Amino acid sequence: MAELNIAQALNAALSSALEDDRVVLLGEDVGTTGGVFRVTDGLLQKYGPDRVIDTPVAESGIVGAAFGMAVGGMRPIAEMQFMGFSYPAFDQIINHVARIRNRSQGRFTAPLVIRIPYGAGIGAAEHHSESAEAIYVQAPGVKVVVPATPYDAKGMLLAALDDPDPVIFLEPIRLYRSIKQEVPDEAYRVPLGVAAHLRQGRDVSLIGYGSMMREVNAAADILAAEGVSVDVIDLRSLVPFDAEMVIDSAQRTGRVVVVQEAPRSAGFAAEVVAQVQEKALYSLNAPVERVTGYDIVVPLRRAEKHFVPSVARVVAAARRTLEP
Amino acid sequence: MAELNIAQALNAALSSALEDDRVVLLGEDVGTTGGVFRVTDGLLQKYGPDRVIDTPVAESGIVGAAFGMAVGGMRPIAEMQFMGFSYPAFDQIINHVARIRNRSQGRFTAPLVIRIPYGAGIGAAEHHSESAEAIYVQAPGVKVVVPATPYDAKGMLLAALDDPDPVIFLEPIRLYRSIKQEVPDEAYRVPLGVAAHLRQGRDVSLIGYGSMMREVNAAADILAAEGVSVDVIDLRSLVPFDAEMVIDSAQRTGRVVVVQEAPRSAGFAAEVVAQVQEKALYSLNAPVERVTGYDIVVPLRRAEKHFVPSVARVVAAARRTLEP
Amino acid sequence: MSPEPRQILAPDGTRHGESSLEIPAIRRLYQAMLSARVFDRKASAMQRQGRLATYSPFEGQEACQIGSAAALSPQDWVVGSYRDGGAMWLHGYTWRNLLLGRTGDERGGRTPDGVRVLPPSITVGGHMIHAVGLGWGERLQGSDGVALTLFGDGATSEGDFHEAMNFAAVFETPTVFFCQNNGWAISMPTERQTRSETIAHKAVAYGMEGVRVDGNDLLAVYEAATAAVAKARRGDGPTLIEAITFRVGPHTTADDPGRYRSEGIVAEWRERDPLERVRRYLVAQDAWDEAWQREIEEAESRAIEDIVADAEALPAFTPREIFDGMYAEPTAQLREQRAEAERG
Amino acid sequence: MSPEPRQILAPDGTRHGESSLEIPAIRRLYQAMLSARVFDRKASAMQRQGRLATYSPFEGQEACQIGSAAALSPQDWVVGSYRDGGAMWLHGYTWRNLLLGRTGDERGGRTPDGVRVLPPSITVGGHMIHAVGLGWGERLQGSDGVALTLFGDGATSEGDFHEAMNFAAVFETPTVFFCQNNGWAISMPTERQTRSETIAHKAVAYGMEGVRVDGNDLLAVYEAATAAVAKARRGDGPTLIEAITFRVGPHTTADDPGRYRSEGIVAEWRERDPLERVRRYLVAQDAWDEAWQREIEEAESRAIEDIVADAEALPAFTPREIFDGMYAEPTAQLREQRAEAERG
Ligand SMILES: Cc1ncc(C[n+]2csc(CCOP(=O)(O)OP(=O)(O)O)c2C)c(N)n1
Ligand SMILES: Cc1ncc(C[n+]2csc(CCOP(=O)(O)OP(=O)(O)O)c2C)c(N)n1
Ligand SMILES: [Mg+2]
Ligand SMILES: [Mg+2]
Repeated sequence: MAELNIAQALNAALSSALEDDRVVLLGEDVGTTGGVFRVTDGLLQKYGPDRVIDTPVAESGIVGAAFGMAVGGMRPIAEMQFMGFSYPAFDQIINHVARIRNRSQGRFTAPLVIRIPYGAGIGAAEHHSESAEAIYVQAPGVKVVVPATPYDAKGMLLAALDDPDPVIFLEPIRLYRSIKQEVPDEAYRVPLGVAAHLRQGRDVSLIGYGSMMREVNAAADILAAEGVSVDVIDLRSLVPFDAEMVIDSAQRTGRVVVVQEAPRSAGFAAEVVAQVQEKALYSLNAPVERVTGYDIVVPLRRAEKHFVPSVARVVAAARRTLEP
Repeated sequence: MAELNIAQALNAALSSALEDDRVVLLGEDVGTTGGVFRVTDGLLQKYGPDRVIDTPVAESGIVGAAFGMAVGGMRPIAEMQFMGFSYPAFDQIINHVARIRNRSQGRFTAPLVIRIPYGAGIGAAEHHSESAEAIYVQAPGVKVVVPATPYDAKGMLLAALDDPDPVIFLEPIRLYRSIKQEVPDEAYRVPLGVAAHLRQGRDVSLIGYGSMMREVNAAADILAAEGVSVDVIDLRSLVPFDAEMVIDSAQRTGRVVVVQEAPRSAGFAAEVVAQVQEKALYSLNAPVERVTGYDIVVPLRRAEKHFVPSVARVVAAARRTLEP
Repeated sequence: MSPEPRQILAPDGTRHGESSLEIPAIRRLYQAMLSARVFDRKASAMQRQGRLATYSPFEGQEACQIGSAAALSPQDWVVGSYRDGGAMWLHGYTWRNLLLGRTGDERGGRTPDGVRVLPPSITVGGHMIHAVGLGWGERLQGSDGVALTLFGDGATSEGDFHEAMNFAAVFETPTVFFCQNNGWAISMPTERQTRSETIAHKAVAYGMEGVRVDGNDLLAVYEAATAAVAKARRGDGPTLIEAITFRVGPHTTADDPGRYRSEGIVAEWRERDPLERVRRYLVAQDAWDEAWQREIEEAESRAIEDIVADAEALPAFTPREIFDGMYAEPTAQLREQRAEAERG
Repeated sequence: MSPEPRQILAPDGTRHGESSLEIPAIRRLYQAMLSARVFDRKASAMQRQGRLATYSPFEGQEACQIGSAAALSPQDWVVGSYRDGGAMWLHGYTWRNLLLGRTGDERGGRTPDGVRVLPPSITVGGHMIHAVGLGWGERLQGSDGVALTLFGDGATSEGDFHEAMNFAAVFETPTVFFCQNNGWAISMPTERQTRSETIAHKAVAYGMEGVRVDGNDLLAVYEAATAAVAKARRGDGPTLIEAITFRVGPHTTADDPGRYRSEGIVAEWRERDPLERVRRYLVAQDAWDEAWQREIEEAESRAIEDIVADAEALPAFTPREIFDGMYAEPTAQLREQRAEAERG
C-alpha cells in the first residue's frame, strides 16, 4: 500500500497493465515527457518505445491506429491530451470504435481504452477545460467511465483494460493531484457500471461523478453538519449507468440533486433526472434539482469559478429540495 | 403558392437565398448532381460554380472553409451529405463555429448554416440513419433547429440564414418527399426558437420534433378518435428550446410524452423531461414518458422498423400516462 | 515516381513486360475476376428487382481488386470500402457476407472465422488508418502479417487519409495503401478532387514510395501489389499504389451518372475492360475457351441466386436481437430497452 | 523545390543575396522584432510571477513572425496559433489583446475594429482551413485580400492541415501557408513527426508550390512571404512556405524542455539568433546604435508593464457577463441560467 494521488494511481495501473505484452500506450508526448500530467511518467524508460509510443499530433490517427491494433488482438490505451482535443477523433470513436462489434456481429471487437483528461478548475486556456462526456454517451457501443478517487482510478483503469468492449476513460484534471489515498500495490479491479454509495442517508440524495465529487462531498458535509441525513452516490460509470442505486436512493429520500460540471442542455444529468422521474416520480417530494455548468464555453481563468458548480450551489439546491 | 414537399421547399428557399451575393452553397455533389436528395437541384445551373460549389470529400474542410467565409462577411450554407458523415466536422463545429463569437467577444461571428439530413426509415446503409442531434446541443454557441413541414422548412432555412449566429439545420430524410403543403412563392421567415402548437388539448401532451412528427401526429389522431384531448407540440428548435410552451402544456395536461428518434441516453428528450419535472412537477399526474430510439446502432433495412419509434409506441406511452 | 502508369498487358491482350504469374495462375485470377463480375452484375440486377438495398457496383475495377488481394497470404488483412467486394471476397469474405449485408442484415458483416477481412466501411476515409493499426499490431505481436487497404480517389481528400499515411510512414507499419483512382467520387472528377500531379505523388508528403499502375491490367496490379506486400513483410514499410481505373456503372444503384459524365467516356473505358484484356491474352496462349467461361458464369450465377434466396429466407432480426451486437454483455439500460422493444 | 533553405543574411550578418528592403525598412522590422522579443520575455517573466496564466514563448521565431506579417496589407488576414503573437501584433492585434488573454480574460480576444487578425486558436491544426475560407471569401467579394496562416511542424500531422491545403489548391484560394518548423512539437522532434524529406515537400501532394526558407533570416522570410502574397493577390493561388527555425524557450511556461532536448542544441541555435543577425548587418551598415536599441527595449518594457497592470485592474467578468459572448441574443435557456448564476 502506498499513499497515491490519482495521477500516481493511474501511473501504477498503467505500469502494471504494461506487464501484459498486448498492452501499448499511444499518445502525444506520453513517452519522453511522461505526458502533460505526468500520468505516463517513467513508462517509456521501463517498457521501451515499442510499447509507449509518442505519436504525431493527430488524434483521429491515434484512435484509429489503436482501434486497428485492438481489432488485431492488442490491448492499446490511447491518450487524448485534453478533452478539447479529442473531437477530431470523434468520428473514429462513434463510427468505428463503438461499432465494430455490431458491424461484425461479434466477430471483431475493439477492446481499447481511450484516456481523456477533462474538466475545468485549473485556470487553463480555451479547449483545456471541457466536460463533453455526454457526446460519448450518445455513441452507443462504448462504455464511459470516470473515477473520482485514486483507488477507483487504478481499479477502474485495470477493469477497463480487461473489458471486452471499448472504454472511454475520463480523468478529472483538477483531482489529479488533490486527493491522496491508500492504494494497493498489486493489481485489482473495480467493476465498471457500479456506482459507489459513499454515504447513506434518508433526507436527500446527492448524485455526482468525476470532477464534481469534491464539491458533492463537501456539500454533504455541510448539510450533515446541519443535521440533514444525506445519501451520496458517485456514479463512476455513465455507460453502463447504475440506475438501480440511484432510483433506490431517490425512493428512499424523495429528494434528489444531480451534479455535473458539463453544460446543462442534454448533459448526463438530464438523463439521470429523466430516469428518476420515470421510475420514482411518486416518491419525489420536490423536483429533482440539477446543478450543472452552463450552456456556454468554459470561461477563462479569471471567471472560471463562476462556471464550475460550487459547493454553495450544491448545498442551495439540496436545501431547495428540503423546503417544505 | 405551390404544393411542395420538404425537399422542394428547401430548394425554393436556397434559390431565393442565393439572390443575395453573400450566399454560397458548399458540399459534396451539391452542384452537378443537385445533391443526393436533389435539394440543391438546378442551383448550379442558375447561380454558377462560384456560388454552388462541389467540394472534395472532406467534411472538416467544408465546414472550416465555410466558417472562414462567414467570418469574412459571406453567408455560406454548408451541406453534410448525411449526419453520419458530419462527425469529421465536429471539431470545427464545436471548437470554432460555435465559439468564435465568444472567443472574439463579438468582434467576429460565423453566421453560417450547416444543413444535415438525418434520421432513419429509408432502409439505408450504416451511417445513413443517424439522429445525433444531442451532440450538437452539447456544443454551446450554435443553434440547432429541425423543421418537419415544407412550410417550416423554407421559412426556417431563410430565418437560419438571417440569423447572426451559426445554425445547425437538420433535415428529416424520411419526410423529404412524404408531405406536401402549400408554400408561398415569396421569401418568408419562421422564427427560430419558437415551437409550433399543432393541436390544443387537455388530457395529454405529445412533444416531438423533426422526423418523429409524422408518428406523433398519427398517434394524436388515434388518441383523439378515442376521445382523448391531445395537446401536440412540434419543438422545431432544440437550441433555443421553447421550454415555455412545453411547460405550459405540461401544466395544463399533467401528462406528457416526449418523442425522439435518437438513442435514449442523454438525448434531447431527457432534457425536455428534466425541464418538465423541474418546472411542472406538481402538475404531473404520471411520469413523463420518453419514446425514443434505443442505445444501439440503427439497424439495417430488415430490422430498422424495430428501432424507429412507432405510432403504436407513442400511443401506448400516452395511454400509460392516462392510466388511473 | 513516373506519372506513366505501369502496364504489362495492353488492352489488346499483348504482353509487353515480365509477369511472375504462370498461365495456370493467370487462369485462376481470370476466373476470380469473372466470378466477381458475375456477382457484381447479379447484385445490381437484384437491387433493381428490389431484392437488395442500394448496391455500389465495382464493374471495371476487377483487376484492381483481384490483382491486389491475390498478393496476400492468409495472415494478412484486407480493409476495404463499400466498393471492394471483389478484393474482400478473394481474401475469404463471402458473397453471402456481401449479399446478406446488402439485403440490410447485420449478419452479413460477420466475417467467417479465421478470415482477416474487416466488414466494409461506408464512411469515406475512416478505414485506412485501421490498416495501419492492424499491420502495426501484427509486427508488435511478432508476426510478419501485412494489411492491405483499398480506397478511392475521393477518400484521399479526407483528413484521415493524411493521418493514416503519416502514421504508416513514421512507424514504418506493414501497410499497403491501394487507391483505386476510378476517375470519380460520385459526381466529382478526380481533377477537381485534387491538384496533385497524380495521386501517387501524394506519397512524397510522407516520404513514402508511390507507385502508379494501370488498374485495368491484372498483371501490372499483381506485380505492384506483390512488391509492396513483400516490402512490407520484410519490414521496409508502407507503399502507396495508385491504380488508374474506371467505374463503368453508377456510383450506386441510386445514382444517375448521366448527370455528370458522358456515355462517350464510358465507351472509351469499356475498350480497356480488365477482363477482356486477360481473356485476349489467354486466347493467344490457347488457355481460354468459351465453355469454361460459360461454366464459371453459370455456376456463379446460380450460386448467387441461391445465396440471395437463402438470405431472404433468413428471418430478420427480432426486436430482441437488434440489441445483441452492441456489447459483450448488454448493459442494464439495454436490457431495459430490449424488454421495451419486445413489448413493441 | 530545393531542400536547402533560402538564406539572404548569414548568421554573421553578411548579406549574400538581394533584398527588396532598404535600410530604413530593415530598421523598422528590426525594431518590430526587438519589440516582440521584449514582449515575449516580459510575458514569460510575468507568468513566472503568477501574473499571467500559461504562456507559449516564441523567442527565436521573431524573423518568421515579423518577416511574414510584414508582407501583408491591411485588407489581408492573419490566422495564427498560440505562438504567433509577433505576427498578429504586427498586423494590428495588440499586446494588450495578447496579455489580457493570457491573464485569462476573454476580452483579450477582441481584435481591434478594422484589424483583420483572428484571435489565436489553441487547438493544433483547426485554424489553417479558416484562412482558406477567408481568402476565398475575399475573392468572392471582389477583393484581392489574402490570408496568411501560421502554424507549426506538428500541425502538419493533423487531418485539417491536409484538407486545408487541398481546398486551397483545388479552389486556388489566395492563402499563404506559413509553417514555422521550429524542430519540435512539444517533446516530439520533427523527424519523428513526419518522414517527408522536408515539410515544403508536402506541397507536392496538393500540386502547390512549396518553398523552404531560413526562418531565422528576416530578409529571406520577407522575400518568400512577399512573393507568396503577391502571387496569391494576383490570383495565382496558394503557397506553402516552410521556415526553418527554433523555439529557444520551453513549449509553454509549464513545459520542461530538459526532458527531451539537450542544452547543446539550444546553444547552437542561439548562434543563429534572428535579431543578432540583423543587428550585425545594421552595424555593418552603420545603421544601429546601442542607445536606439536600449530606447526601444525600455519603452516596450514599460508599455508592457502598464498593459498588464491595466489588465489586472480590469474587473473580471461577473457571473452575468460570462453569458454575454455566446449569441447575439441570449437564448431563453441562457437567460434562465444567467439568473441562476447571478444568484450564485
Ligand atoms: C465521411 C463520408 N463523407 C461522405 C460520404 C458520401 N460518399 C459516399 S461514396 C463518396 C465518394 C467516394 O469517392 P471515392 O473515394 O473516389 O470512391 P469511389 O466511390 O469512387 O469508389 C461519398 C462522398 C461518405 N460515405 N463518408
Ligand atoms: C488538436 C490538438 N491536439 C493537441 C494539442 C496539444 N498541443 C498543443 S501545442 C502541441 C504541439 C504543436 O506543435 P507545433 O505544431 O510544431 O507548434 P509549436 O508548438 O512548435 O509552435 C500540442 C500537441 C492541441 N493544442 N490541439
Ligand atoms: Mg472514385
Ligand atoms: Mg513546432
